[in-house]
Amino acid sequence: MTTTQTTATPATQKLGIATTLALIFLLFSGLIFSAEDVVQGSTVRIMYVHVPSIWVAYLAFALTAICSAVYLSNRSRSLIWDRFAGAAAEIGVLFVAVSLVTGSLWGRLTWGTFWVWDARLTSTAFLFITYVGYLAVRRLGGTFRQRARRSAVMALLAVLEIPLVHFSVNLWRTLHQKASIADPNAKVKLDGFMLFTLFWGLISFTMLFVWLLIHRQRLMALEDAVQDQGLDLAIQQRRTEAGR
Amino acid sequence: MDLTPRPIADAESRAQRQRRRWVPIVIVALALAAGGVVVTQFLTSAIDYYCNVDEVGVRDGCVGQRRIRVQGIVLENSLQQADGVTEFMMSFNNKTLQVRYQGDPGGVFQECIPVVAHGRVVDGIFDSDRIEVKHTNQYVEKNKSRFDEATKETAACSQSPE
Amino acid sequence: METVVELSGVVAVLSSFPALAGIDLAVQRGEIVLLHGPNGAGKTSVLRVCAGLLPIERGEGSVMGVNLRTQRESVRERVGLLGHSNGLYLELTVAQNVAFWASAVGASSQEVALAMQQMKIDGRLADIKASQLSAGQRRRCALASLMVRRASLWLLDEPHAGLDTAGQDEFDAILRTAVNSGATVIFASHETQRSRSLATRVIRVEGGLISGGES
Amino acid sequence: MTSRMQTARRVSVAVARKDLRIEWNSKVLLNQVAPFSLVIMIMFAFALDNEGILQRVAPGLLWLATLFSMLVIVQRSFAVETADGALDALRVAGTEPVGIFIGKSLALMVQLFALELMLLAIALVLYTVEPTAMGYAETFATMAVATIGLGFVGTLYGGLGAGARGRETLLPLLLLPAVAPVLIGATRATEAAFGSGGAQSSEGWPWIGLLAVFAGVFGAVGALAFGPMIEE
Repeated sequence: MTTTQTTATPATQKLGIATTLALIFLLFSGLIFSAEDVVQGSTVRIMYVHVPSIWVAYLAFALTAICSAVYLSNRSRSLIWDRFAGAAAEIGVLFVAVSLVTGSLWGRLTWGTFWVWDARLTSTAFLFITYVGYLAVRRLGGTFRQRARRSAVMALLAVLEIPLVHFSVNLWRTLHQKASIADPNAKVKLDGFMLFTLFWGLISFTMLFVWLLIHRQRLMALEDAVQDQGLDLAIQQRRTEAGR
Repeated sequence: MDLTPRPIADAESRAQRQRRRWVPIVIVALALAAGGVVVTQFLTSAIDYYCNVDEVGVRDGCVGQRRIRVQGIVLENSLQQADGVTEFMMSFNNKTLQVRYQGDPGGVFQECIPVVAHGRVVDGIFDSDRIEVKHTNQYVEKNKSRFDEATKETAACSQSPE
Repeated sequence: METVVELSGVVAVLSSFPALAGIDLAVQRGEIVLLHGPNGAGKTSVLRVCAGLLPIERGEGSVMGVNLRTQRESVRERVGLLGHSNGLYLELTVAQNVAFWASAVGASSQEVALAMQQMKIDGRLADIKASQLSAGQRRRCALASLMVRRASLWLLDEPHAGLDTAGQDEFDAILRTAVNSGATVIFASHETQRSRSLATRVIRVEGGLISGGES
Repeated sequence: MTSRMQTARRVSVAVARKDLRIEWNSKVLLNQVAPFSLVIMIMFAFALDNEGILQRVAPGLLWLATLFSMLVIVQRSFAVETADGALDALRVAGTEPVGIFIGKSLALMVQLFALELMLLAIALVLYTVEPTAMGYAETFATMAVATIGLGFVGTLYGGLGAGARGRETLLPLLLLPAVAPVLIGATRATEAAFGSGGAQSSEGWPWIGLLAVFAGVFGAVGALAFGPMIEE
């Protein structure tokens, strides 16, 4: 059976191709087509990866929390929600890391330092270690249900950090600049093609996230299914001990 | 010894069980709200990364002999660099402060740009040992501004700080 | 007759190993049921499922009318479990251990004194740390802690292990008293000679299933 | 309803007394944890002994040493429960999980507070910190409120990892991110109390408020979640 050898379906294959094309276009748009910034020069191009990365991380962690809440409130306690939560959190941690690395490279070139302990950077670092802890909880062992219950509680607590991180630049004075486009009462502070490239980055990274998420979830489902099929087999074997 | 099964406390009604579940949730919600108030109302001066130039010696946490971080815009034509010492005037909200810095500031340090300087006020001069450039959230294409290079020179310093 | 334990087709899993492979069991009030069978047959798991400790993976089960699938936590205050391990705090003295378990379930100090007296761990032994006791003395301490619970359903895993003959006799007498006062007992054991005479029903467990019974 | 709450209260008192009695009998805090934290404090002094750095960072070191020692205490607090299957026995005793949570938290808080007092004394001597009377009041307030929060978090996460394989290595990974807010808040508040780096004592109280919020959140979350967390 081909379906057992891959986690792809025609739909996700199409999504994968579309994501690849979108990312290739982002590469050209970000590195060649878009202009340098008056102050930053070429450094501004880091933004096209930095901002979409943290956006994907927010999206992933929010999804983790939503799936966890559904898992806890749903009487059937379907494990598919737990798998989506776990898959999203893994991807989210990866993208926070990407955002932190690209951000500190940009900081070195623009601010003159890799890292400062202002409210935005501190809270982002905090977000990162919290979700590393979340992934550690998922690896504690025990049954699937134990894993799901423990991690769901933690996900619901951890997601509260996202507004803290995002609005830290508005609540306090930070070295990190405020949002340039997500600020409701300010006009967009990016020139035309830069804005387009940034939007393109957001779209293509979101596609990448969805594609990764579906595959990771299916992989986890397969792992669980292997264990479940193993259970049927194991029950049969166990019964033969009794001579039946 | 009497080993009669111990009577069990009456099982709770469904409503009581529901209510007991809600109590901690309400406490969490209240505590979080209180946390929001503490963090946004009382801790701002502690969490803020810098003082503005006009607040030096005025605002809580920006006074005294302690180390502070000051933000302001590097005044046009005030930048002097000699023997590894950088001196410039930093201004914010019509107040200016003279800054003396050992070494070459990194990043995109230049005139007409907001910076954050770490150090102490000594005899009215800000003695700094670290300077970070505070980039604004404005991004301007270079190619486009090349057409009006002349206006940029005068306009850049007037760009509104955050 | 009042059914105390009812398991039908119960599968219970110990980290992906099916310790119970679809077991059926019904126990009436007042019975003393002996579970026996080879090592790893699933005897301990039956006891842990009945105590509401081990969740049910498949099948249905109830203890004293409480559904083990949906509210196994509420079963626990009615059962007393004595496992392989004694559940003692090794740094506490005998008296402190029994007193703690008594206060956890709301037993009186009078009951503590009686239980310790019956298990012969009062007097000199009472102020010795559990870590310094012999295996048999620890078992006595655990049994005393169990007695003060005054459970409706007693679940015992190898209760006689480590006890001397006198201790085994004393404990059997205690179990009979409890059953006469309205309790039910399920216990797992290898020592079939003594156990068979104590039990009112003998059930053989093998491969996570009931493989034979006699009454 | 009331009988449930009475049960929970009775269990919490019993569990707290039991844990403290175990400590009294075994003296692990006195013989192992206290020397451990003393060594940490001295090592900090060796590493950072120059031109008043030590004085400036004393509050942070104080709280770091507290957190490291806390890992040991929490580990130990649940090791006694799992050594002879006592945690299973507690669960099956039908005791309200809330009672176990509060009882173990209380015992942890008492031990932590005793340890913090000792660490404060060491900091006063080794790091030449000299708080004012107001500073002392602020320091004790910080310790009290931070300890409540640490007790709740430590018990919740200790219970989470109690049955797990390799919990000795996992516990720090779980617990340290969770107590990061306490480290930040308590350090800032203590800096204000000590006047480290020119901080004013009035700057500390909002941080103590934040610590109180943290304690409230984790107390409520623990009451709600501790039972499910220690379940199979």
